Amino acid sequence: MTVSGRSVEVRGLHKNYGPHLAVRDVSFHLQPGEFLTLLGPSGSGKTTTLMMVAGFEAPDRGEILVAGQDVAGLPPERRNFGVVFQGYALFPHMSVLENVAFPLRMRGLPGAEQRRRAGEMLEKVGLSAFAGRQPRQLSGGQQQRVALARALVFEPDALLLDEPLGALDRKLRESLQQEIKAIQRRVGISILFVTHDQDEAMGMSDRIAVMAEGRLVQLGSPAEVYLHPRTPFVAGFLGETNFLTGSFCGVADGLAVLRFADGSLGRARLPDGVAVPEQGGKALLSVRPERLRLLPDGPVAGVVESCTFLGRHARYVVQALGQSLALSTTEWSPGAALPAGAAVRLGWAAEDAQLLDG
Amino acid sequence: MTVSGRSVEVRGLHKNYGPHLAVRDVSFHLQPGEFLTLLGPSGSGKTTTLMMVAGFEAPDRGEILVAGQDVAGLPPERRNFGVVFQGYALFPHMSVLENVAFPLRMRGLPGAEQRRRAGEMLEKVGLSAFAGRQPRQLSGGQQQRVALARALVFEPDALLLDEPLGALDRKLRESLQQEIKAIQRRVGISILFVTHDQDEAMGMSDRIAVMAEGRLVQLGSPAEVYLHPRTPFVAGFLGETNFLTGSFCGVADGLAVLRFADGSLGRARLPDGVAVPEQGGKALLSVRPERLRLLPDGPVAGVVESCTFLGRHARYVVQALGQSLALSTTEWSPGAALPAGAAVRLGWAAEDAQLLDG
Amino acid sequence: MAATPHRLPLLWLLLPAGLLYGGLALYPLAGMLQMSLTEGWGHYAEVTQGRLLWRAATNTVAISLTTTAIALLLGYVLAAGLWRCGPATRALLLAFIMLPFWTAVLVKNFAWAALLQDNGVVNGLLQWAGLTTAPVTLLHNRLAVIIGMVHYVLPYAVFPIYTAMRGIDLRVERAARSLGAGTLALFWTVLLPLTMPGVLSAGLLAFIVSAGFYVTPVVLGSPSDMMVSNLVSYYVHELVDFNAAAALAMLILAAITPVIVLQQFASRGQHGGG
Amino acid sequence: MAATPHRLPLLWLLLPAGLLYGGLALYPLAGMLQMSLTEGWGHYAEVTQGRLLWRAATNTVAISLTTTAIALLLGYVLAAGLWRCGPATRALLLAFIMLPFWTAVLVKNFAWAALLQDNGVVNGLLQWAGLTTAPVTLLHNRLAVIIGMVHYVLPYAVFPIYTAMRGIDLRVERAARSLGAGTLALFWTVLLPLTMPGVLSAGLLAFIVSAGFYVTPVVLGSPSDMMVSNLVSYYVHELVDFNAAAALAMLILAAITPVIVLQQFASRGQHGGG
Repeated sequence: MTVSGRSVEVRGLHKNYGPHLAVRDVSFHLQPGEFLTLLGPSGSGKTTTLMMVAGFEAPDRGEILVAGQDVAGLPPERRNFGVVFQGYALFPHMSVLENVAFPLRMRGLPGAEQRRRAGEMLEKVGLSAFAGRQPRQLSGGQQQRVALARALVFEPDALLLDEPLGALDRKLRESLQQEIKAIQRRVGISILFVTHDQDEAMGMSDRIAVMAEGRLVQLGSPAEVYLHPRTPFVAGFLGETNFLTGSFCGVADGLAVLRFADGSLGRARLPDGVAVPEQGGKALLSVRPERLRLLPDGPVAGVVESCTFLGRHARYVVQALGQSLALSTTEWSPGAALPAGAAVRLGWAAEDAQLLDG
Repeated sequence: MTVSGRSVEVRGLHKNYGPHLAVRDVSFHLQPGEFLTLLGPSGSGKTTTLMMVAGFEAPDRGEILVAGQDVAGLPPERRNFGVVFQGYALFPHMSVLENVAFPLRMRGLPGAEQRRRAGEMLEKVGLSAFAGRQPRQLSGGQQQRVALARALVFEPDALLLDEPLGALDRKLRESLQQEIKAIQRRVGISILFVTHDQDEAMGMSDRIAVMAEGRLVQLGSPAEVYLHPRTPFVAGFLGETNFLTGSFCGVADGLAVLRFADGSLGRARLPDGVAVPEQGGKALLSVRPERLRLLPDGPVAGVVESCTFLGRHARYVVQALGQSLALSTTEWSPGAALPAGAAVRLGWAAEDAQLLDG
Repeated sequence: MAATPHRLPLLWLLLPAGLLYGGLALYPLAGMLQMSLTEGWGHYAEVTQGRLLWRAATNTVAISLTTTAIALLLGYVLAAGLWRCGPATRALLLAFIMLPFWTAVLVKNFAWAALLQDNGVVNGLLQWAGLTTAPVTLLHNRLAVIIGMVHYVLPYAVFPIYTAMRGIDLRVERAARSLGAGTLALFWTVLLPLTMPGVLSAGLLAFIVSAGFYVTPVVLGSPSDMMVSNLVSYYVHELVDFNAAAALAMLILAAITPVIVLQQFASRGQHGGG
Repeated sequence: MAATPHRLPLLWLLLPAGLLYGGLALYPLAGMLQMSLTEGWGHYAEVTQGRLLWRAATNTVAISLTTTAIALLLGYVLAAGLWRCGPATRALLLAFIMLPFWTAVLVKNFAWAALLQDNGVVNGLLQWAGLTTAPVTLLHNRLAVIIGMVHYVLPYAVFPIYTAMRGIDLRVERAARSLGAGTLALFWTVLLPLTMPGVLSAGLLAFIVSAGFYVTPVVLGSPSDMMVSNLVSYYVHELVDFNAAAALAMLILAAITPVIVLQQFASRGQHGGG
């Protein structure tokens, strides 16, 4: 079966809870077959946005268009989305087959047809042998596949996934992430995914919409939002980073030039959409630990505070520019680690530092 | 205050639960002032071991020596360990000061002395201003500091920490890890720490004891257990790795030489304690994804299956040697990613591959 | 050293009190058993040969079943209301439901008796409304007994059902909606099946409470509505036959025990199934 | 569109049933209030001027307080037993504790009466043991009332305390031990303070149930042990004065309501404090 995913466009969505503004002016366009993730901390409005698309919350303002048709006035049972919840929300009193056949039964299909299509779908997710089991007899991964089968069997316009992997441990999470991606590749459905986990978002998504305090603050590919964050929030939420403050000296060769408190100069990229500060004004810069490098002739002098081996990389904390900077490197060996107190020089490539808004 | 940490030696600890063997022949020696972590999945016996040291479980066999004295026969209240539990287990009906003074009260100190020493300890952890609060009015991080203060105020022989960060989200976890390390550095106490999180273990420990199915399978520094695992379990539990199977050809220059199914040869390190297989026998090898490299003249041919950008590094899945290999690299840029289907060559440095037991 | 040795002291402190209470609970039972057997099975024969017991037993089952059915229906609706309403409404509803639970049984029954009597408020209302000219006999019949008993038994029916409803994951309900279930389909295919263990538990509990009922049939019913518990009182007060009363009490206990055991299992299954 | 429009249908279905039950609960109350006020405050004056009410009220408070105290002590020990024992012992203990709850009140009381009477089992045992030659009067006095009432009230005392104990984190207890607390220190400094909300809730509940008690004093007590609920029955049966009975019932309700409200808060605080 190939489900042809449809586009879902959200325009200017607003939602109040009492005096509290839960979602403010959120717009995005999920393309047919795309995997779009709403990423943000709890309380950022990402789940409320998903629930408005699904129909469980009514927006105060805004449009929800499926292939161009506004569905905002329809109750959830009249929209045509497959929703997968955290914990999977399988029906505990029905067998696996009955769970998967449920949406077909609700659509009034004949019993034989229900069983045939549900059986086919179970085969797609590799669970034919479990059709007669109860959900509680399945492992977490199998339950997820049942939930996906149930959400896909009626050929929905798109899949909406609300932190489906939220409560699981890391190993299981990673293998289920790959399974979701594999199923999407097989059936070609559009997916709107909600998570608070930046690694999950980066590993799975075509595009990421970063949300904070009810607003969509940046939308782009994983590489764009990670490498070129526009605000301190996005820079910090997508991974560890160092924030450096300096005064803005101007733009040279398309790069921003800053002067730090110790008088040294630094250069940084000016991402699209970031306002250029005024001459001499305060400017904030983000450099990720893996982009900060120990260089024999680096422009910045520092002193090693600590060095921790973390497996894939080692993490130095270096006192420099009047603050503690994190620096991660894969060039580490048990004998060659720098001791605390060692004097080092460091620097970064201009395009690896980002000037931020605010 | 400097608590002089004492040594805790565990010798041949055994514990049965009914027919199930929970802990089998576990021995280790926590040195004065050392940070030793018991790392393992749930059910590996790590918490049971800690609870036997604390006195809440009685071992069936074995000795627990504190600075040479056997304490196995004493009830928990007569041992002298500061225990910190998951969730902190503060007394909800007592103020912060009363919580910290509790062990002094149990030791019959005069009230004024109790308050003085508890107050000093609260100052050490930066919570003097919160002495009169109830535990539930504190944040998670503050509660942890109260639990640590309460466990340190009576100058215990060692601190025993049972997954103290288990239920917290990642950002808070990381900052609390650093706080525990900072407090340890300040007071110099010996710490026995239990966790199932390999990153936590690697970032905090002087040494790690990896446990599985009730046994201690490997004990060493974070770099030793990560870089030189002795069994497939240790290799897989401490981080992602690629397992390669070949037939053993012999030892050359102190390195093992293997022949893979496609006829190509590979070399690997022979860690201490790993039994050398017989000539022509099956041999298992572990190469971590960040040690597998794309080399223009690498000995192994492969085809790119997928490439995912994950921020700090990018992850390739490459079809080679008849299986899917994971390869992670920090040399990645949005334009230069290899597409699926690209033919590549790869290899590894002999000392980056480990021959494993079993 | 299989058990932890540090737990034992507290348990030893408990032992004497446990024995004392065990005695308190078992002693009357043993005493009754002994009393009922003073003449072998004689007292049992005496009690079971009279037509009174069979009439009382039939009454008990019929009245209890009717009460249970009505209480389940009303109780389900009330439980659904409790589940769905906001916290303020819930507090008010809970107060309503608990009211009869807290009011002494007797006070309530006399209130009903006063209201239902020939010159009581209900007959006044009926005549004022022109629905009847002569007073209708509302009291001392089975209808009065059942109204009084439903009123008494209702809280017992509401809470197991409410507990079952609260155990339903909101996400399961939302999943059903997103898969195309409207309000009625949602009720029949998901909500009702998931609350059935609660309904079963509530029904058995309501039946037990109804069957053990003593006060209501005496105050509101006619002599023909006598239930088995009344019969015990009858043997003691009218016949002054303690031994027969004891035999009767043992029979009641023997009859109700399996239902109680069933109820206990049902209420446990409820927690497992949530 | 502040609320979700898809929720309403089910709530509308509930409305008529809710109103019906609201009426069922409030109607007798309103009727009683009206009956009690047929002569203004006259019936209230009639009831409160007699010495009977004050005697009954004093009895009620004294007997209920004694019952509550004994039930709390026994209940605490039983709850601790339930908490600490293994699952098999727990099932057995629970059956013991629930036994009086399930046995109809009346059956139990007659059993006690039969046991405590002059030629009953207890007097037989006492004489057989040579402790007394003539039968001791055990029945129809306050001791008998209190034994019967404690037996009845105990389950109400056990469960709130047991709930409070189950709410105690095992790790809090272990923390106290690791910090140097032995068994007694653990009890006084940690376990007792943490279970106090449960004890408070249990005490209020036991008091309410005791104060609303009707049957026990009649069967086991002497006329001087009459409690307020008996008085309602006295007005109805002996004096055939429904209005005075209603006034009395309203007074009882007014007196017990604050205690019930307190108990509700206590049992809520219990969940918050766990």
